[in-house]
Amino acid sequence: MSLLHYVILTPFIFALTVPFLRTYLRNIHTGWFVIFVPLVLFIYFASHLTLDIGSTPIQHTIPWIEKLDIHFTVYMDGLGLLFSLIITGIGTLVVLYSIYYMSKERESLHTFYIYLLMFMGAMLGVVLSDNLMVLYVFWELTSVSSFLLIAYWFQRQNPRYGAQKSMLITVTGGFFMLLGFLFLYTMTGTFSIREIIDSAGQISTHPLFIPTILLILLGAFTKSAQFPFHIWLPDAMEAPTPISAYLHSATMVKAGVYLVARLTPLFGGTMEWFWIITVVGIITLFWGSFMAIRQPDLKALLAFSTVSQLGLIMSLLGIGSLALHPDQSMNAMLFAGASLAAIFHLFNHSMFKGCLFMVIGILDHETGTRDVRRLGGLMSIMPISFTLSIIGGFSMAGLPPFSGFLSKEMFFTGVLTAYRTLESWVILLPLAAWIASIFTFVYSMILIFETFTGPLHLERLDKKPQEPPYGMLLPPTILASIVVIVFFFPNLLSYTILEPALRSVLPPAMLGLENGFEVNITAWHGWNTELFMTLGVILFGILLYKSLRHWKGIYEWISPKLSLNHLYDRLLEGGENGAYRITNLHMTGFLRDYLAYIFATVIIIAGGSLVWQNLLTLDTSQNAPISIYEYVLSSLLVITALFVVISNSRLFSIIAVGAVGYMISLFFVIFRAPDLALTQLVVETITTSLFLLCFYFLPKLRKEVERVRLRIGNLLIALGVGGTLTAIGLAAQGHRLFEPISYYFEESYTLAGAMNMVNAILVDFRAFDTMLEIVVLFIAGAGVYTLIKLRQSGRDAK
Amino acid sequence: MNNLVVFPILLPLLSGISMFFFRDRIRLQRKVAVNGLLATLAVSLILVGMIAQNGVQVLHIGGWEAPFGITLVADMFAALLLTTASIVSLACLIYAFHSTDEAREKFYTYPFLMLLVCGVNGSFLTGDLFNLFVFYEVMLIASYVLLSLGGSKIQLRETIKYIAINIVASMLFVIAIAYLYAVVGTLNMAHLSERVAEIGQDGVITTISLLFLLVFGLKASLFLYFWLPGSYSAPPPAIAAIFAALLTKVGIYSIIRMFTLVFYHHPEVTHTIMIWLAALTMILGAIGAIAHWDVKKILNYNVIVSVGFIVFGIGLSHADALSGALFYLLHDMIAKALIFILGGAMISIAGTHNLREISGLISHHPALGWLFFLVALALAGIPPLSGFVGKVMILQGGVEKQFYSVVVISLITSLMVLYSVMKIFINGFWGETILSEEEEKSTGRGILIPGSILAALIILLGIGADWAMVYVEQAVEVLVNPSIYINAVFTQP
Amino acid sequence: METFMTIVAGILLTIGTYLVLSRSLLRIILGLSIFSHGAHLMLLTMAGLKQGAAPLVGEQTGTYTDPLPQALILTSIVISFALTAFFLVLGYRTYVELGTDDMRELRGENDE
Amino acid sequence: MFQWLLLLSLSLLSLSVMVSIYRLIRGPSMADRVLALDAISYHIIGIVTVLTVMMDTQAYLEIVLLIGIIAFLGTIALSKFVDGGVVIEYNRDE
Amino acid sequence: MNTIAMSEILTLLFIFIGTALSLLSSFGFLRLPDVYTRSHAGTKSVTLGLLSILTGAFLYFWLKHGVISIRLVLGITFVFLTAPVAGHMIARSAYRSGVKLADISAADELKEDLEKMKQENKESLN
Amino acid sequence: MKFTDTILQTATRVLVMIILTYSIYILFAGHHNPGGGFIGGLVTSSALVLLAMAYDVRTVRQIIPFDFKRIGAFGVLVAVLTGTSALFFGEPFLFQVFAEVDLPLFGPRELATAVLFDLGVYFAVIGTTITIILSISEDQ
Repeated sequence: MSLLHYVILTPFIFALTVPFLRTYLRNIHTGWFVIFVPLVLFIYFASHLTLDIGSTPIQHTIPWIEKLDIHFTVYMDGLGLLFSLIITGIGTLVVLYSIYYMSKERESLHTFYIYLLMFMGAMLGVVLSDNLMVLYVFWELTSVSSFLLIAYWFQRQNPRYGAQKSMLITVTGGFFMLLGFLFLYTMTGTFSIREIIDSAGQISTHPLFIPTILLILLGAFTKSAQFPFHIWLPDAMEAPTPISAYLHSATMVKAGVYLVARLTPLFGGTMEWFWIITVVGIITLFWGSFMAIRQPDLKALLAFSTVSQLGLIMSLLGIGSLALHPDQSMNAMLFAGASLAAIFHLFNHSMFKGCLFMVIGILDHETGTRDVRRLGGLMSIMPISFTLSIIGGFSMAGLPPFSGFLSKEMFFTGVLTAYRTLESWVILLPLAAWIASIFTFVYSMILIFETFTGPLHLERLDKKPQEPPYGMLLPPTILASIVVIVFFFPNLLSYTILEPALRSVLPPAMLGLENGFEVNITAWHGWNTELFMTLGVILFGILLYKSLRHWKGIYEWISPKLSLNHLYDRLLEGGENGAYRITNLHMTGFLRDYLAYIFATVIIIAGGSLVWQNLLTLDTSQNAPISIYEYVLSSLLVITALFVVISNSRLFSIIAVGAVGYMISLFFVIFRAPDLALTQLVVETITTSLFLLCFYFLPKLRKEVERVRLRIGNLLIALGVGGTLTAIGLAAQGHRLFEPISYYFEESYTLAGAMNMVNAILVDFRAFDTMLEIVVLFIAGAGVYTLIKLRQSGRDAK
Repeated sequence: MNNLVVFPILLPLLSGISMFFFRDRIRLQRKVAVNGLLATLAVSLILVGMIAQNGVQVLHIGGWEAPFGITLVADMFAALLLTTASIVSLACLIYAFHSTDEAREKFYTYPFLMLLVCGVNGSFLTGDLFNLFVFYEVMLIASYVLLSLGGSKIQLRETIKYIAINIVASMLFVIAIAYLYAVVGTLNMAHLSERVAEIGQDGVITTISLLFLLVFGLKASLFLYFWLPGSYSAPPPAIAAIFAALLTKVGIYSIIRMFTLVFYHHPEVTHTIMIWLAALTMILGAIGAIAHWDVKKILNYNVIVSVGFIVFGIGLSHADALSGALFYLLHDMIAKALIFILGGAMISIAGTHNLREISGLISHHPALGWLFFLVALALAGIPPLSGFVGKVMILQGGVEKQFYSVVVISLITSLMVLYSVMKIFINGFWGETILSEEEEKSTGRGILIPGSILAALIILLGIGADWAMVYVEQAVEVLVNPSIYINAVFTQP
Repeated sequence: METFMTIVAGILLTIGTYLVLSRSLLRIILGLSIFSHGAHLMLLTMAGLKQGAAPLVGEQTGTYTDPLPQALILTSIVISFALTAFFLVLGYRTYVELGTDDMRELRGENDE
Repeated sequence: MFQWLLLLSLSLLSLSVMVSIYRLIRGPSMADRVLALDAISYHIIGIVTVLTVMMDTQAYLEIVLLIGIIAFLGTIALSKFVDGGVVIEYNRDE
Repeated sequence: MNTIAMSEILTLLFIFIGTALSLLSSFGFLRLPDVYTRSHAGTKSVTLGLLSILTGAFLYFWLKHGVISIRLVLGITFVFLTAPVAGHMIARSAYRSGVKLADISAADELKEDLEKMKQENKESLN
Repeated sequence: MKFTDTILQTATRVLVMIILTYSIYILFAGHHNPGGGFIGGLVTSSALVLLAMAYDVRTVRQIIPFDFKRIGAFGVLVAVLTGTSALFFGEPFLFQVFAEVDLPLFGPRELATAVLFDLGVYFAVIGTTITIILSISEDQ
C-alpha cells in the first residue's frame, strides 16, 4: 500500500466514521469535519504540482485478484493529477458550500456526506487507477453514489425518477464498457492501461478493434451525457445543488472525458475514433446549447449547458486525436492544440460551471425558486451574486476577460484545423460549432439578465431574498476569481497542469517529439478567423437574445412525443408492458401448458439429437425369445392402460391403473425379478387403496371437454415423448458397449452373506440408497400427516 | 477412506429425524437444528481444509469398492458448495425462527428443513448416479412438504404443479439412468467417466447426455423453469429463501458434475445446446423479472436469470469460465438467500407483496433497506461485490470463446436484473412512508443476524476474491482433469 | 423380447404423458403412476431380459439376471410410491380446500 | 413336452384373465368389476404358480401368498367402497 | 416310470384340472345373467381351480425336489380361508348398493330386511 | 345404518395372525429369499389395514397405542444408527458384518447387521404407511 492508495481509500474510510459524528457531535454541522478530507487531499495533490509529474508519473501496485490479472495499481500522471485537483479542490469548496446550503436540523446529513465521500473516493479511484478493472470498479461506484445522491430527497417522485434514469443509463454504458475492456484484455492480455497503450500498434488490425472502440465509447458517452444519452443529466438536477455543482458538472460527468483522453494514445490514430467522438461531441454541443435556451428552470438550463460544454470538450478530444494519425503527422502540432484546448476548457468549465451552479443554488436557497419566469431584478438585492454570475456566465459565453474566452478561441482553432486538413464538407463542423456558440451566448445572457435585471416581482417569490451568508458566497467567489486570474495569467497553468496532462493524452514519443510540447496560451492572436467568429457570436447572440420572444416558438414545433425523454419513458413503460405480455403468454399458470413445454423440449432436443445423429436403429439380435402369453399379457397391459384414458368413471380408472400395476408385477415375475414383483404388488395395492380413500369425495370424472385442437396437441406431444423415449431405448439397447458391473454381486453370499442378491444390494452393497429411500418414505408419511392435520388443528383452534 | 465425508449428510439427517420425537418442544428443536447445522458447517470447513491439503476425499460406503458400492466423493467443488449451503441454510433457519408461525413450527418445519439440507448435501457429495437420484428425491420430497406446509390455498395449488413437474422430471431421470446403464453398464460416476472416455462418447451417449441435461435443467430451472415462479411464491419467506438458495443450485451442480466428469467429449453439441438454453433462460427470466410489480415474482424470476448465467459459464467449457461459474454459483447462493430473506421481511412488514402498495420502508427500517440495496447491486454484478468477479470471468470466457451474442445477452439481462431489483428498492424503500410503525404488520426483526452474516460474505467474497479464488481454482482443477477424480475414487481403499 | 418390451414401455410412457396433460387432477396422478410404471419397465428392459435365473444364489443355472437394475427399480418403486401417496393426499386436500380438481381452475391469478 | 403343456396352461390362464377383464370393463355394476378383479387375482396366482413350476424355482412362491393377501384386502376394501364409500371408519359405534 | 416323470404327470394333471376350472368359471363369468350368479363362478370354481393348481405345484416340489413348501401350504390355507369371505363381502355390497337380481331369479329373501333397515335409517335421520 | 361385519371380523382375527407371521417370516427370509424389510413392513401394514377395515381406526389405535410417526422415525433412526455404529469401529459408514452363529434354539444361523438395518426399514415402512392411511381415514 502506497500513500496514493491510502489517498484513494481515505474518503471511504472516513465515510465509515460519519455516522458516529452524527450520533455524538450533533451540534456541529457534520460538514465541518468532512471538509478536512478533500482539503488535505487537495494539499497533497497540489504538492505534486512542483514535481515534474509529466515525465515521471507515480506508480504503485498492490495485488488484488491476481488470478484475473486485476491489480490495484495506482498511477498518477499529468492527466490524473489535473482531475484529482479538480475533484478535491471543487470537493472542498462544495463541502464548504453545503455546510450553509444543507440545514443540519432538517436534513439527514450523515447519509449526504457518506454518499459524497464515497463518490469522492470513487472518482479519485477512476482517475488514478491504471488497471482497467479497478477503474471499472470505481466507475460503477460513482454511478451508484450518484444514484444515491440524486435521490437524496427520496420521498419525492422526481428525484427517484431522475436517480433511476441516471443509474440505468450510466450503468448500461458501464456494462458495455466492461465488455469493451474484456475485448481489450482478449487482444492484449493485460488490464493495465500502460501496458495496453504500449501494445497499441498491434491491436488496430484485430477484428475486435472497432467493437471495442464502440463499446468503450458507449461507456464514456453515457457517463459524460453525450447525445443521445444526455437525457439523464437534466433529470439528475433533482439532487441538492452542491451535488449538481460537484458531480453533474465538475467531476463525474467528466469521467467519460477522462476515459476518452486516457485512451486516446491507444485508439487515437484511427479515423473511427476521430469521427465518432468529434461528430457525437459536436451534435451534443449543438443540441445541448439549443435545448438550454428553452429551459425555464435555471438548473435545467445549466444542465443542458453542461451537456453542450461536455460535447465541446469531447469534440476537441476527437479532433486532437488526429495528431496520432499516421497520415496527419505534419499537422500533428495543430491537432495537439485541440487536445490542449480540450484539457484547458475542461479546467475552465469546472471553474465557471461550478461557480454558476453555486450561484443558482444561492438563488434557490434565498428566493425559494429557480424558475426564470418568476425571477428578475435581483441585481440590487444580491449584488455579489450578480457579479459572480456575470463572471461565470460571460466565461461560459466565451467573452473576454474571462478564461472561457481563451479556451473558446482555441476551440474554434481546433474545428477550423479539422476543416482545413480534411475534406471540404467538414466545414459543417466549424459551422455547427459556431452556431452552437451563438446559442451558448444566448442562454448565458438569459441566465444572467433574466434573473438579475428587469422588474422584480417579490410576490412571485416564496421568500424575501437577501444576500446569503459569506460562507456560502466564498466558494463561488474563489472559483470566479480563478476564472479571471486564468484569463490574465493563463500560463500559470501551462507548465504545471496543462502540459503534463497533454503528455498523457498525446505522449510526445508517439508524435516523435523529444521534449514534449511548448504550451503557451495567449489571449491575442491578431485579427484571425477565430476572432471574427467570436465577434459574430456576440453580434448574432445579442440579436437572437433580443428577439428571443419572436423565435422561441420554434421549440413548440418539436413535438414532445419525438423527444428522447419521451422515447426513454416509452421504452421503459413499453418494455414493462411487453414483458408482462410475453410472460403472461407462456406463464399461464396452467400445468398442462408447462408440461407441454417441457415435453416439447424433450422431444426437440433429445429427439432432434437422435435424428440428427442418425441413431434410429433397431437391433434385435441379442433379444430373448417371446412367448405367446407374453404377447397376450402385454396387449392386456396396453389395453388396460388405454382404458384409463377413455374411461369416465373415477373408480374404474383407479382400478385400471391398479391392474396395470399388477400386470407390471407379473412381468417382473416373467423377467425373473421376484423381489420386484412382491414389492410392486404390495405397493400397488396400497396405492390403489389410497386412491380410493382420497378420491371418495371427488366429483365424477368429467368427459374431457377439451377443444379438439388441444387434444390433438396433447396426443401429438404424448406420441412424441413416447416415440422419442422408445427410440432412445432401442438405440441404447442395441448398443451395449460394456459388460455391466453386476457380476460382482453374484458373489453376494461370500461377500455379504446373502443368497438373495437383490436384497444384498439393498441392505448391504447399496444400503445407503435404501436408507435414503426410507427417509423419503418417512418424509412423505410425515408430510401427509402435516397436510391433513395442520389445517385441522387450525380449524380446531378457531 | 474418510468417514468425515458422510457427516454433512448424517448430521442434518440425524438431527432432523430426532426432532420427530419432541414435536412440542420448539425451543429444543431450534437448538438441535442450529447445532446440527453448525456442526455441518464445521465439518464442511474441515473438509475444505483436508481437501486443500490432501486432495479429494473419498468414502466407500459399507466398504464396498468403487464401481460396486456407493461412493461419496468430496472434492473441493463439493466441499465449497457444502460450506456455502451450510451457511446459507443456517441463515435461513435463524430467519425462520422469527418468521414462522407456531403452528408450522409444531408441524415439523425444522425437521423438514434439516432433511432438505440433508438431501442437498448428499447430492453434492455422492459419486453415484443413482444415489444422486435418491438424494434428489430426499431433497424434493422435503421441498414438497415444506412448500405445502400450512395448507393455504395458494400453497396447495402451486405445490400440485411443482410436484407434477418434478415427478415427471424424476421419472425422466430414472429413464436416462436406464439408458446409460444399458450402454455403459455402470452407475459410479468415476467409472462412467472412464468407460465413456474409453469409447469416446458416441452419438447414443451424447443423446442420453442431452436427456440428462434436460433432467438437471428441470431441477435447475434451466429453460424449463415454468414451475419456479409460481411455486416459490407460495411458501413462507424463510422457506422460499432456502429454496431459492439451494434447490436450483443442486441442479446446476449436477450439470457441472456430469458435464465435466462424464460427458465432456463433445462440447460442440452438448455445451452449445447448453449455452443457447442458458441464453433463452436469461432472456425469458429477465423479461419476467421486469414484467412484474410483485416483490415475490420479481425475486423468483431473478433466480432464473442467474441460473442461465451460470450455465452459460459452464457451457463455455473453458477453465476460466468454469471458475467464474463456480464463483458465481457460490455468490448466487448467498445473495439469493439474502435477497429472499429481505424480500420476505419486506412483505411481512408491509403486509402485501404488491410493490405499488409498499412505499418508504427505509425510514423505519434502514438496515433492511441498505442490506437490500447492497444485495441488489451484488446481484447485478456491480463491483466490488461478490457477483462481479464471477461475472467478469464468465464474460471473459464468453469473449474468448467468441460467443459475443450470448455475452451481450447476459449483459443486457444483468441490466434488466438491476432494473427489477432497483424497482423494488426505489418503490418499496424510497418514497413517502405510508405506514407508521404501529400500522406495520410485523417488526421485520430477525433479519439482522442472518442478513448481516450473508451481507458480510457478499462483501468479503467480492473484495477478498483472491482468497476465495485459491479454493475455486482447486475445485476447477479437479473439474477440468477428470483423472484426478477418477484416481481418487479408485485408488483410495 | 427387449425390443418388444421397450416398445411396450414406450406405449406406457405415451399413455402416461397423455394423461398427465389432461385437466383433471386425478388423471394427472394416474398418468404419473403409469409414467413411472413405464420408466421402471424401461429400466428393467434396458438391463436385458431373461438372461438367466432369478438373482438368488443357489438357483440351478449358472447365470443370473442382472440384479442391480432390480434393486434400483425397487428403490424407485418405493420412492414413486411415497411421491404418489403425498401427491394424492395433496390432491385430496386441494379438493377439500378449493372445491375443484380441474387444473384449469387452479391456475391462480396473475397478480397474486 | 412338460414345458409345452405348462405353456398351454399359461396361455389358457391368460385367456381366463382376458375374459375376466372383459367383465371388468363391461360391468355393468361396480360389484361385477370387483368380482372380476377378485377372479383376475386368483388367475394371476395361478399363472405365477405355473410359472414357478415352469422355471423350476421356488423364488416366486412368496408372491403366491402375497397376491392372496392383497387380493383379499383389495376385495374387502373395494366392496366396502362400493357399499358405502367409506373404507375405513374412524369409529364404528357413532 | 421314475418319480420325476410321475411327479410331472401328477403336477400336470392337477394344473390342468385347475386351468380348466378357471377357464370354465371365466366363461360362466361371461355368460351368467347377474352379479349374484356370477359371484358363484367368480369365487367358488375359481378358488377350486386355484387350489388345484397350487396343489399341483406343491406336489411338484415335494415329489421332484423333496421339498415341503410351507409357503404353498400357507398359500393354500389362506386362499381357502379368504375366498368365501371375499365372495360374501362382494355379494353383500352388491346387494346393498342396489344391484338388481336377474329376472329369472326365484326369490329375494333379504328384501324385507333391507326395506326395514332403510326405513329405520330414515327415521333415525329424522 | 349399521351392518355388523361378523363374518369379516371373525375371519380377520385368524387372518391377521397368519399375515403377521408371514410378514415376520418375509422380513427375516429376505436375506436369502425374496422379501426383506420393505415388503415385510408393507405386509404388516396390510394386516393392520385389514384390522382397520374390519373394525375401525379407534380399535387399531387401542391395539397399538404408539404414535406411528414415531415408529417410522424410530425405524429410520435404527437404520441410520446401524450404519453409524460402524464408525465407532473405524469402519466406513454402513459397514455390515455377518457371521455364522450357533443359536440355542434355531441351530446354526447367519446373523448379519444387515438384518438390523432391515429391521429399521421394516419399522419405518410400517410407521409411514399406517400414518398415511390413518391420517386420511381420520380426516373423513
